[in-house]
Amino acid sequence: MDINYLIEGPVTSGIIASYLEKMSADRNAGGHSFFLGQVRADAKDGKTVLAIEYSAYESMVKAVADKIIETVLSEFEDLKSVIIIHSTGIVKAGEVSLAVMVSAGHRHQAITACAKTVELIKERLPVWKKEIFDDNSHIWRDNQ
Amino acid sequence: MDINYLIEGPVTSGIIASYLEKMSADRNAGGHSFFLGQVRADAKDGKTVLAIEYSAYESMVKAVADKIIETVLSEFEDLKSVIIIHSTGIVKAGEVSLAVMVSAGHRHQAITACAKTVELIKERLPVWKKEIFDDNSHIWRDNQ
Amino acid sequence: MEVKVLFFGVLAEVAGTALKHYSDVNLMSDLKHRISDDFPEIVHYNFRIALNSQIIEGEQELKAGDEIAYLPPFAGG
Amino acid sequence: MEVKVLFFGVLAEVAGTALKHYSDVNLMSDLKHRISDDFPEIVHYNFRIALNSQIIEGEQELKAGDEIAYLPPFAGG
Repeated sequence: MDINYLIEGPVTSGIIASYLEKMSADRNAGGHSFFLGQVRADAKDGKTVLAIEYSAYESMVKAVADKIIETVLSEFEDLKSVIIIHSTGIVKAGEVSLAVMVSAGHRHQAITACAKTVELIKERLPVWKKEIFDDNSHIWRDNQ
Repeated sequence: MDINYLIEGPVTSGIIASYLEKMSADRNAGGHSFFLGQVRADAKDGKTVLAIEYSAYESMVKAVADKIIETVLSEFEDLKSVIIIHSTGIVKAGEVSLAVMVSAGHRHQAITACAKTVELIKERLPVWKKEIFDDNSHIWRDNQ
Repeated sequence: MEVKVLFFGVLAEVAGTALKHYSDVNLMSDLKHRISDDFPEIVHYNFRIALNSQIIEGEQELKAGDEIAYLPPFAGG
Repeated sequence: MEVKVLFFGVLAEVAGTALKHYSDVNLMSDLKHRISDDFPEIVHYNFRIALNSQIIEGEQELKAGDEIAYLPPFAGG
């Protein structure tokens, strides 16, 4: 199961576990750093976020994510793998919508490269989110 | 299934997935940062690491890990949970021996607190490792 | 000749469509005027424009089959 | 009165045991001398000492049932 950056619906714990097994298969990897972004049941003005609906510009996501991975691999020479998975469609509060999974020979590069990848995704990945509230209203949110 | 810091044998992908589900159940969590330390098949002097045998001073591990979690929770006010699991006994190359899993409302604290917890573990947790090579020899290694 | 214009995020809502084709347009500046005429609300929003998946600024010549995208601020993660 | 001494990591290998009991010892300094006499190799190793799971330095009075641990440099993770 290889996900080419985008997946319809949440990134489940089963998907994470399956990627961890793949990454562990590299016996020269000494550490994996994962960031998993989750939809929060934020309360605002007396209403609560039930879910986020994500939309993406798919061809551009592929180009941008390829470039992010290339950037990170060239900055950190100890990396073994960099995985990016982002949801499209509905992801409910309490579900994961973004997984960044990085393996390296040693922990510092795994941790730093994972954090950097997350920041580049927030800044550059052409994805949009619509927060859906429990009164059926919605708000488009951005990362600024 | 609650692991009180130490587990006999590797930290499997199933254990990680099960903790992720627990942590996701907090619908005010917005990000999870995981660090997973894995046994590397390092080659040295013509021989290769097959496995590490970990031993721990169990009562002190509990006291130290309690204190590490208390320290991190007091430094980062946005944290929802901090999980530490370390293996004892044999963990083969390609298997995970340490899991640090941190949830927070927002990504920066999850990532920074996870990295800090890993450093405190390396510095303070009373655990020892014996690298076992493919010629049956072994070396005691430390974190200095 | 015809180009394809995609609207994403809140701009798809504002335009009332995610996709519209425009014919007989050779310059990005002309296309932007036609889009602003069709969807006057759009000018009140913050956006960037991509041409064939690459963000561009300023004037561009267009050719048949080009894909132009109106991109609100990103919100991944 | 008796205390319990634990040896961890490489020190268990050096001592040839992970556990040894000592009787009639009231001060940490006396206990350390007896351990060094029993396991002379140990002095060549780098270690810290814990009393009842707390790392200590310098002199300490001991009481029955105390648990002393010889700890090589940590290697978790």
